[in-house]
Amino acid sequence: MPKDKVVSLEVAMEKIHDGISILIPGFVNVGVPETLIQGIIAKGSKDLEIISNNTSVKGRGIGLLVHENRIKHITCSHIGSNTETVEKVINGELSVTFVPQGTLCERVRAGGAGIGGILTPVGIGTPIAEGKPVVEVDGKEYLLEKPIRANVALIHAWKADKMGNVVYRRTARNFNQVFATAADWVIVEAEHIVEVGELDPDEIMTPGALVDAVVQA
Amino acid sequence: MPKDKVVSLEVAMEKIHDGISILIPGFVNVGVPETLIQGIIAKGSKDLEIISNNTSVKGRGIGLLVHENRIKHITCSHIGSNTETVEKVINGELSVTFVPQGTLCERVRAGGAGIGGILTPVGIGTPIAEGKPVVEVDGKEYLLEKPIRANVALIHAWKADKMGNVVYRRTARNFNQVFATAADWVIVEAEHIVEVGELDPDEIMTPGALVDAVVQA
Amino acid sequence: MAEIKGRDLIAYRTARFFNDGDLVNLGIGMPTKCLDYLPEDVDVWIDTENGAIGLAGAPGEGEEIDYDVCDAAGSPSKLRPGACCFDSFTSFGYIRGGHVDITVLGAYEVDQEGNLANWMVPGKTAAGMGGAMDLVAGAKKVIVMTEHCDKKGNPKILKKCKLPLTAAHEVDVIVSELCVLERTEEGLVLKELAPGVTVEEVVSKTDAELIIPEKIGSMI
Amino acid sequence: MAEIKGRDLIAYRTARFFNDGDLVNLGIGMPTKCLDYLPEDVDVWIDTENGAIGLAGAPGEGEEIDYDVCDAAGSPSKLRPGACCFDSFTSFGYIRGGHVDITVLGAYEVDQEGNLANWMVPGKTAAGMGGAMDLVAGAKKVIVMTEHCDKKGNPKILKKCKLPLTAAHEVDVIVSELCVLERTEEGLVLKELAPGVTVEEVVSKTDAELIIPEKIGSMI
Repeated sequence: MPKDKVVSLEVAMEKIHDGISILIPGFVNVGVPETLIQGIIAKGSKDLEIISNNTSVKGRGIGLLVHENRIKHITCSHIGSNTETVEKVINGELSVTFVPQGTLCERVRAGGAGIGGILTPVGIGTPIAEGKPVVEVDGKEYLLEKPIRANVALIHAWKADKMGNVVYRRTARNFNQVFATAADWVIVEAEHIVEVGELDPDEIMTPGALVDAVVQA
Repeated sequence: MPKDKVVSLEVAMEKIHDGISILIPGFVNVGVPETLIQGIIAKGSKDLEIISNNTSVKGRGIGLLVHENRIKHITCSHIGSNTETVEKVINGELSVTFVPQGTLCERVRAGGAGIGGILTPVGIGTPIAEGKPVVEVDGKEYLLEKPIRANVALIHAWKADKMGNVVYRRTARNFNQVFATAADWVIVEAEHIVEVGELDPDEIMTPGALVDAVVQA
Repeated sequence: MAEIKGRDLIAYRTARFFNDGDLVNLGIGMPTKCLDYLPEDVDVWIDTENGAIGLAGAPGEGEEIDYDVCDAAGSPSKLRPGACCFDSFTSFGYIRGGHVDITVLGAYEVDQEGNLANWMVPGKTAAGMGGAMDLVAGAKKVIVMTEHCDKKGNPKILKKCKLPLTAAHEVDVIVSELCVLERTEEGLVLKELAPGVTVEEVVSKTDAELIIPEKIGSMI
Repeated sequence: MAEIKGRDLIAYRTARFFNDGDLVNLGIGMPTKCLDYLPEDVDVWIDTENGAIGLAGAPGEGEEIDYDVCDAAGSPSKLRPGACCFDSFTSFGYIRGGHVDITVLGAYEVDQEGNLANWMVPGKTAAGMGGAMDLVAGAKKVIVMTEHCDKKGNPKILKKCKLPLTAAHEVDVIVSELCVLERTEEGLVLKELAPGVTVEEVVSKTDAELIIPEKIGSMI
């Protein structure tokens, strides 16, 4: 890994191509990489496969990608916080696959951790179970849920050092930590970019070894 | 949960009964709950089912339980750092099941996180695979590894507040964080016990909600 | 106390299932109302699935807002001393692993087998299940708060849910403005009635079969 | 350079597989020797499976020892600026997830199919596999450092391992004091020879079938 991964937003966007899959963290609109999403909007990228928990709120964050019809398909757990997304889904303008929030975390973590699948009790007896293998372990039934990875992950950090060691803050951490493990290319936007060595080894939540580029948020 | 979980070593040992299963973290002898192990030695508990990564070194930590023949069976990944354990295993005095270190982590985490099993590529084609289901996902074979839980977990913390919020330090964190999730009763020994509110919400690595008792290390 | 009714009564009674020190997850909407009716000697810890234990309500007027701290609705919240934050993957590990004592949710439908439907009305809503499926499958105790009938007066407590399920066989307790129902091996038991409500009224407004014990308590 | 031989040569050559900035996990024993032979323009980050990236070697005489920081042998180590620590579960997630560029291990036996045996000799050793199985299955590139023959002169590079395997079909490169072998779809290719070593010597000391290309490089 290079010692200094700090690049401009424009350079970071070189890895965003039409049609790629992108992991975008955030819960409602907290911890969403809004600077990087603005970069995608400006670049004009489209037909994106988005994996996220939700779609922010109308007019913000992932909501911008929805508004501008840049998304071909979205995998998420909830869209209720964005009325525009709900409308587009009901009108058939946006294709969505719902995944329970905890299962979404497990699947992305499996993708980033070389796990071929996990067995979860969540969704047994519900529509989520349709078409999925059911595996019995010690007399209890579980759904086999498969890993998720993406081409790119966009991460929102509170602090990052120049080599990409990341610290998240409070509930803005949410999906950022696990999404940063499961993409071929990981771009971090950080509110504060600091020198290597300024972060305590125990406060770092995502190692720089997982990060490819750092952008000022 | 009670607001103050700080108890004496003797009171903490009330939950240690002969024959129970105990998760004991530590890598070689770093991050091992040595105070709590001394408590077990003093109490005289025996026939214990231990789940740990290794057995410390001769005469220290888990090595004391080995030396005093308190262990009925041990599940671990490595005993090479303790010559006495190796001798006892080779002589048939101690029963051991070896589990790859990463698989050990996955299994205990599954136990603590309500996951019925995980699919890992680790161990395919090796003796570890014997007797375990092989599950194919998208053309690749994985071993189905089952969850591990225990009656009690003994945890070594750097800092803990009185309600059991825990901070680990450096590589002494190792198995402590995941082992604290997978037992019916979790006892923490802490080098420093502080008041509730003194720890920053982002530095806490194990929530007090998972912890039942706190002892001065 | 006598004047507590409707949603307030549901919240009041639900809050009396909480034990001091419990870790409780409250769904968006009506469940958060429980906090207004906590008994004085009961202090619960609020888990929020987006990654914290120890939420302390919305910042009051004049208080500084920390936009990095939000509740399960995405609204700014405070943290109490002793609170901690963690990532979503870890959060759902705690939830599915049974570390949350009580989860409280609303319902579109709930039935006598403990099935719950609260995330989807085909052709009408498309909000998604969020964390509800994990919470209902994982929490030690699942309490459903619901008005006894829908706006048209149709029963919401059914023999069998018709809507897509959130989880099967997981509901432990149902609290409505009329009564408290407990799920047992034998079926739904009418445990308590609201003041002035009769067994006959509950039965007439319930589709599910109810077990009526000789002794029935009062919700207040 | 000409005087480098034996284990030093193995370490010298292995270190030349490292690219600047690589995340490298070094097994206990001989693999750690690679750090003595790093090229000047190559700076690698050392991963230790017990939970850190950025180990910086043992504290020197007079330096303060931090007993909370240890390497994969359990020995005190230093951390360099930019280092970070994490728990074992997370650590093996990084390892199995392919985030470690190179893992270097020793071998009891290694074979032409890329199988490795380095954790158990039935009836003789009972150390356990530790993290080796995960590392070999997970790292992007697996390099085995080994003396070409055992102490009795028997080949360690075999057609087929006889000892219990650590992992199947995962070894990419074998470095011995005689040669460098690379595993390809077609089989083990003799890529480089140590100074003064002939193809015939390697073949005579190897049980595995080797592919001998027209052009063979030098280890130094």
